[in-house]
Amino acid sequence: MRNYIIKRLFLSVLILFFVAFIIYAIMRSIPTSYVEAIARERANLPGSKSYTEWIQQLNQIYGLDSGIIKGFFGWIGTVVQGDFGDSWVYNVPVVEKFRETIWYSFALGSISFIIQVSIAVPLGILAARKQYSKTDYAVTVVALVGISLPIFFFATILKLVFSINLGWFELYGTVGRFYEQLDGWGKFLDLAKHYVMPIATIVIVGIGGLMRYTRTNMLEVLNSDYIRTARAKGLTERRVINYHGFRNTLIPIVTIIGGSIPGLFAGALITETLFGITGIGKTAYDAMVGGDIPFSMFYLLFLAALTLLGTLIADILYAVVDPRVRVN
Amino acid sequence: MNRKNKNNIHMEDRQGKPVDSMALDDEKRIKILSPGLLVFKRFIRNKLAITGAIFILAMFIFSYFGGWLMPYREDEVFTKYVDMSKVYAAVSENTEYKFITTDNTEFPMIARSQFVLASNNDRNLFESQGVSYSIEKLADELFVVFNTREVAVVSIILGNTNVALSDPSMGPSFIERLEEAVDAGEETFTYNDKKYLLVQGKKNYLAYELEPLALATLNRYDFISADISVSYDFAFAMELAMHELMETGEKSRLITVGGVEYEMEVEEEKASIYLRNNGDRTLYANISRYLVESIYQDVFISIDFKDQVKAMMSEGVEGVQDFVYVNIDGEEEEYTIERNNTEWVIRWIEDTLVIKAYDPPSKEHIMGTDGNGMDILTRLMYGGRISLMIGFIVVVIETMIGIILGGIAGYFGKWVDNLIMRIVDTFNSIPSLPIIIIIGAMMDAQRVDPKIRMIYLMFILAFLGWPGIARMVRGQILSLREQEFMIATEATGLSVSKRIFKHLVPNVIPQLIVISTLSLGGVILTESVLSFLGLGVKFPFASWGNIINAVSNVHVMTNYLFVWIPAGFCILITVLGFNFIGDGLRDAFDPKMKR
Amino acid sequence: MKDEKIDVNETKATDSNYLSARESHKISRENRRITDQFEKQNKRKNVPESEYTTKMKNPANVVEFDNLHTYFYTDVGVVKAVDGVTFDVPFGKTVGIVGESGCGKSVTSLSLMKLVQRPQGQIVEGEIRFDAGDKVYDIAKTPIEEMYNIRGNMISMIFQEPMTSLNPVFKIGTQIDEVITLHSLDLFHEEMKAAEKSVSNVKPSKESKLMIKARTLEMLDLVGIADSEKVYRMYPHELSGGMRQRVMIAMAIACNPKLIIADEPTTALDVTIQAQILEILMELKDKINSSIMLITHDLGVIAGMADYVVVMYAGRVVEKGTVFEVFKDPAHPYTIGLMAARPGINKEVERLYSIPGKVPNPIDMPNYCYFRDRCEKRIAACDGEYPMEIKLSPTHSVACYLYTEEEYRND
Amino acid sequence: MTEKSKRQIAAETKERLVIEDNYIPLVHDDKYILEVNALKKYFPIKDGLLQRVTGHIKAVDGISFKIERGTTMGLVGESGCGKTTAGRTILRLTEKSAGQVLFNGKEVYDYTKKELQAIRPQMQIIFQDPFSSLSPRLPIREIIGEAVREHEIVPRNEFNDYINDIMENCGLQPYHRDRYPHEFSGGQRQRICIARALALNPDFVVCDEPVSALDVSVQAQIINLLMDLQDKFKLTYLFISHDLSVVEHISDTIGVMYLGDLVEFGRKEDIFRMPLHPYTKALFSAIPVPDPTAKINRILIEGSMPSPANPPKGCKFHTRCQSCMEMCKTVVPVQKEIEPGHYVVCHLYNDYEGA
Repeated sequence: MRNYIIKRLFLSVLILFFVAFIIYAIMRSIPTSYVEAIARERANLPGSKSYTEWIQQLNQIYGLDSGIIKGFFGWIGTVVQGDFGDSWVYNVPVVEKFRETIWYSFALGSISFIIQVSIAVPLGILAARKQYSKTDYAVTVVALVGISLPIFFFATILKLVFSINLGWFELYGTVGRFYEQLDGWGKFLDLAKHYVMPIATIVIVGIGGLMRYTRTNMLEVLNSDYIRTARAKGLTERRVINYHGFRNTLIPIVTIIGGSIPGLFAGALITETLFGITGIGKTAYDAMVGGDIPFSMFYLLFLAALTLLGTLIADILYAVVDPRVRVN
Repeated sequence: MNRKNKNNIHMEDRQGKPVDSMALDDEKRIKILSPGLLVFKRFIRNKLAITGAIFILAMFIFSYFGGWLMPYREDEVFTKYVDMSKVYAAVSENTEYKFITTDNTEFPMIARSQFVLASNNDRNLFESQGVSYSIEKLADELFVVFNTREVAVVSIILGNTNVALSDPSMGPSFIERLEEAVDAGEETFTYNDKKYLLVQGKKNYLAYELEPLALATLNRYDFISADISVSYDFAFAMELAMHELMETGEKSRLITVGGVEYEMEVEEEKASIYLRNNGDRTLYANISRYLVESIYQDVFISIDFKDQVKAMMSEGVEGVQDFVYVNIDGEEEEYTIERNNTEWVIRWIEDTLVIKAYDPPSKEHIMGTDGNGMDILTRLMYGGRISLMIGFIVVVIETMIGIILGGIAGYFGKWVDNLIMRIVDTFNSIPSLPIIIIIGAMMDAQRVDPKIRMIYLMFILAFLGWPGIARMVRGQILSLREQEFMIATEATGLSVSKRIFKHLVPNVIPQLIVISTLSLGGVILTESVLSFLGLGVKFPFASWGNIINAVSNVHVMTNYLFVWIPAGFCILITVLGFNFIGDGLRDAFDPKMKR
Repeated sequence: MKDEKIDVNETKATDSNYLSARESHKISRENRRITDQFEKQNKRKNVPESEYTTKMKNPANVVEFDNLHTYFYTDVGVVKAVDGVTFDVPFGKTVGIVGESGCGKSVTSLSLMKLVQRPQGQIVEGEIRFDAGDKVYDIAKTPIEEMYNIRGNMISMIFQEPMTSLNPVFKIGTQIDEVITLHSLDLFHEEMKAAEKSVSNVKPSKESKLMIKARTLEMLDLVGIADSEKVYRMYPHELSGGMRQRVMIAMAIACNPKLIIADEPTTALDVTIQAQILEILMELKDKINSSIMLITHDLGVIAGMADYVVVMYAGRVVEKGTVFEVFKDPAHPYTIGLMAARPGINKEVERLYSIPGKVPNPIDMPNYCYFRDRCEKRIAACDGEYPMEIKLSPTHSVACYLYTEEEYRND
Repeated sequence: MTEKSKRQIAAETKERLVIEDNYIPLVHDDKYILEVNALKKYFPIKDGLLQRVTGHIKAVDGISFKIERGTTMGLVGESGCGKTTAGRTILRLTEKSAGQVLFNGKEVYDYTKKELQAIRPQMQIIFQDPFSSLSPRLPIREIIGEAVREHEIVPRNEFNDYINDIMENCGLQPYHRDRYPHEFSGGQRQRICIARALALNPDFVVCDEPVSALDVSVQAQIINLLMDLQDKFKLTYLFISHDLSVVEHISDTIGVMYLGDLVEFGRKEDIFRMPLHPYTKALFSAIPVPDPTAKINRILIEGSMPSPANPPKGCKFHTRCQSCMEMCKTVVPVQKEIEPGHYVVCHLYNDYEGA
């Protein structure tokens, strides 16, 4: 097991290295005229560094003046030391901006995730139990509609109905203007007013996949021989499903849930942007659209690392949860 | 009852077959489902799959045939005439001097303001930009401005008059006239039809030659036609005449300017000038303190209209007042006049040509128009074409890459497999959406042509989407390779290409169809997100995503639902359709699924 | 290549034996109508006891199958998997059911457990009487709720695939404990009886847990697992196929069932392991004094194990009798053929006897002897209706026109 | 763990990883179509960071036998004993690890890929699982005929007749040609497999458990078919099965395999008359006899087969052997010819030579 984890870690680092190279190469292939134009634009903003300083910073950190291979190793060298340069859009070190924003995203992501799991898994199991019944169809349709919903469209409808027409929730932002002056309950209400719709969006759009996954797995389990054995033992249908079936379905589900935990840090790029929540997603979006090379590169690398970490966790969890794999 | 009958028939049908002639164990006795029908039947029985198929078919017909049938072009901008209450003219009481210059002269703006200062301070000389000017007051609020040139200095030393000429060309007769004027204490004098000004200094007099430059008056001249402009001589004569008439209380007078005879009639503060011709008189111009100006440069407001307005104003306008003007052709035109502080605003209802922005659904535009005045239905159709096309092209490209790389990995195994799978892992961990956003933003800044942009978009999407397919193909081939029929193909000595194309590929295809169908939906969704963000398909091309983009304006989001709701449903239905079909196909192809 | 393609078309046109879409649609509509009716019947709640209790015909039997019909409503038609099966399982005896795959022997046993795949599979007609001691159930009419008490407790089952029949995520001990907790808790704790209603939620006390474990270990010892304490803590995948089958047997006998159904218990095992398993079954049968319904296609296994033999063919019983009667004087041509077809050690034959043709597909079977078309002893009478069951002796009967009742009555 | 022991273990592992390939080369005798000499097939077990080979699954661990033309050799053994692997290695469907396989006197592993493809039709295989052995998306005519076309066994204009002929020989109806595999029962699928192999006009066929998945009556049909075809086309079979009674019926010579070893090999009559190896004896006694009156004394062998990745030292059977001796646990027995053509690998017969 330890060997396996070490091996996987090693492999992940290797892949991350190549991903980093590809990201670096993509960034390097951005036309220099573009870089210069953005740098000039940024330099004109009040309180910013000068144009030459920006370009110098880029040259220094990203080795724009050297060959692509050499530049890459130079960059990796600085990255390993935790230096990602200063953000062009935000005018602060990239890592600092990241620290500021990441918790908003994590809060948003984890709350939605918990809600998602606690809805999707029971519904998926219910659908599998009553295969081809009306319940099953309903669950399937809800799941597929969730998968198929354009996130921006759904968010807009939510905004229109609940924010503009009903006035229950706020359109944008994380906290209200008078947040600091509110008491505890008021603060909570204020937060809720801002967070309910983004969370609802993420939950609805994301719930389908897990629901289908649960259903498919449960169906597979229910068709297996040991379920027939459990029935032959005289167990009630409820126990057959909730105990024997569920425990087996849990293996892939725990695996996939564990694998998506790093993703909670990735930030919901579109949702955050749509609802004006200053998490890492929106921050990165603004940075990317604004041509902020240092921040974009950091974000890309961050996401790649999260993905790799996710698969790693999933694989390890699989080995931990499934007794059949545990031994080897 | 009826039903039962049918059943009976059905039973007879099956039993009526020559069963007896066949042995019990003859397979021909039992009809079975053909392999194609088996899959088809499973698919058909899945209500969701059928719904999905209908959705997709409808969207295809809508996008492709709809686009042909629609009379409008994708980027056709629609306009319309709207009766708009528009400001037609503004009326104000003139409080600023109007300068009527003599021919071929110029009275600079800066000098004009200097004039105002000088006139207020009762100075008759001022300077601007090194040029000297002098003012002669003809009457209250009526001045003549001269170009002034120093011609002589007259110094009186011990009673002796000494003249120093700046211009030697002036003869001795001028000096004589000058001395005469000095002696007489005249401020101005005339010599040789030219006016001269004498200004007394401390010890001497300065003589200036005056050249008339402009007439400064508060009166406004409204002529009968737009072609006529006021000339200095005309204005000079008229102003003097008007002044005199008002002083004397006379009603009218004949004036001749430049050989043309005019008659002036004065009434209160305004005057009408008629052109006299052999005893007939026709209105030529009006003079008044009011300024009636159209806000359109090319519109000339007739003198009658102005008269009518002035008349109304002298009666006093309160609130919004309607009035009717009968024009030369005898048509009635409706106007409203409204006082606005020191101004009066005249509005009229105008048939204006405007872009049909956010036109609600109507007969011509069943779903209304968008902010650019384009027909939303047409845009939706063309947008559908583009979304579907992008979806298909991307999926075809990524499937091809996926098949080739996944196939190679699965078939050859060993280090090739290892290498390709690591590449797949690498590509899998590259965050695709951010990369596309970055490239989109960059293309924005570089102003890449929308068409080329679209091609780039497709390639990027495909390039980032293939790993999933490659992984599936590889897994499938790995498991197929273990099957005994693949070993059999090797044992029978079939060539590698036959083994791959006749045995492996057909068995991968069902899975491939499923995954491609599902990823079609995914690609369309991604494209719409990008277009929504303004980073995908760009104007003038329509895409469902960029149609919804209008909601970034909250006003549009709240008030013009017909602009963005249909596009949203188009995306939803299409993607849902593909997902339903994919899901149905997966069940249909899966031999384990019981139905 | 070209001329081949033309050939393809020719043959395809003439020899298609496929259902048309319309026929297929008709069948599935009809199926849905019928299965919906059955399902409605099945889903009824609070069925009065009188409806599903009955009386045994012969008190010496533990199970009596009486004209059982179990059909499957499939896409190509109604498969009459079990089509009028009648036989008895006496107390303390082993009844072997032989037949080739698809003859309905497994479906018969699944019908007894009410584990037939629903909604396609339905018990359409007939009775399955089961003597539970205090009352006699008609399984065909017994609601599922009542079945929970019968399954695993009074009738238990051993399946063919030991590799997949045990739940991979639970330890062996847990899985055997579960069935004991479920059914025999009262053996250890009288007061627990009160909580029996919500069986699935009963949390046994510590002492009873220990007792349950002791019982499990005892069962594991009983099936010849040497290191029972260790196996108790193992997961199924850590055991070999033979060991797993022993575990299955331990689980099956844990509640002292009246009947054990062994559905091809050794088919997936090697000969040497098969010998071990059969040995255990033989020993246990005497020890726990329950009946065994042994389903197999291997005549050798039957000969070694069973007291009575039931030979099934195409969903019907063609011959039944004691093991000696059937093996010594096989009456039905099918039984005879089956025995001759099997190569045996030291059985010197140049050529194996092979029954011509193949097992028919049990859809739309005509009403004549199902074996007629493969039978080498066919006589004119065979063209008539499906033959009646003829009693050759009080225990031996056969469904074949070659024999007549009178002939044997005179004997 | 100390440094030294680590090194020791490494050295041991290294030693273990070496696949010995020492055998006395065979002299070809033309009466044999197939000669197998010390054939080994090890599957590597990979582990660790760099996927280094840390051990081997010794599926086939040095087996030697010869098959005469036109005869059938039966190869019996329990599942996992390596008999299937042996069959596939002989046909070079997987690469051997060591040893010799002479087919018609030529080393099979000396052929180039191209040559191999060309001689493939001469040696065919029939598989156990009738469901996975037919390409599910091809009609029967293609399954049987594609290789015939590939190797140009018959002229193009006789192709259809040829296929019909083969199908008829294998008991298939002409109208089956256009059907797909899923429409057939197991027995018919097996007929199709046989037809596929036979269509290439082979000399030698490996029958890898061709009847194990079939019902008794169908089994008999297939066995009869195989025997008829053997007579008709002068075929040589290597008949792999776990079912001794079937093997006994069809074979001329029999080899008994246990855990990768051929423990006993000889003419059928000899083996059945006098089984020598304790495993063979146990195997014989385990077969259920369809006679309720017969009371046989079963020799039950305890436990199950050890893992081929880590087989017991000495005689591999010693863990389950009833007549296990001390030396069995350490010394690897060698093959002995007890009577002409009857070989056994067992320490019980160490003294037999003298007798």
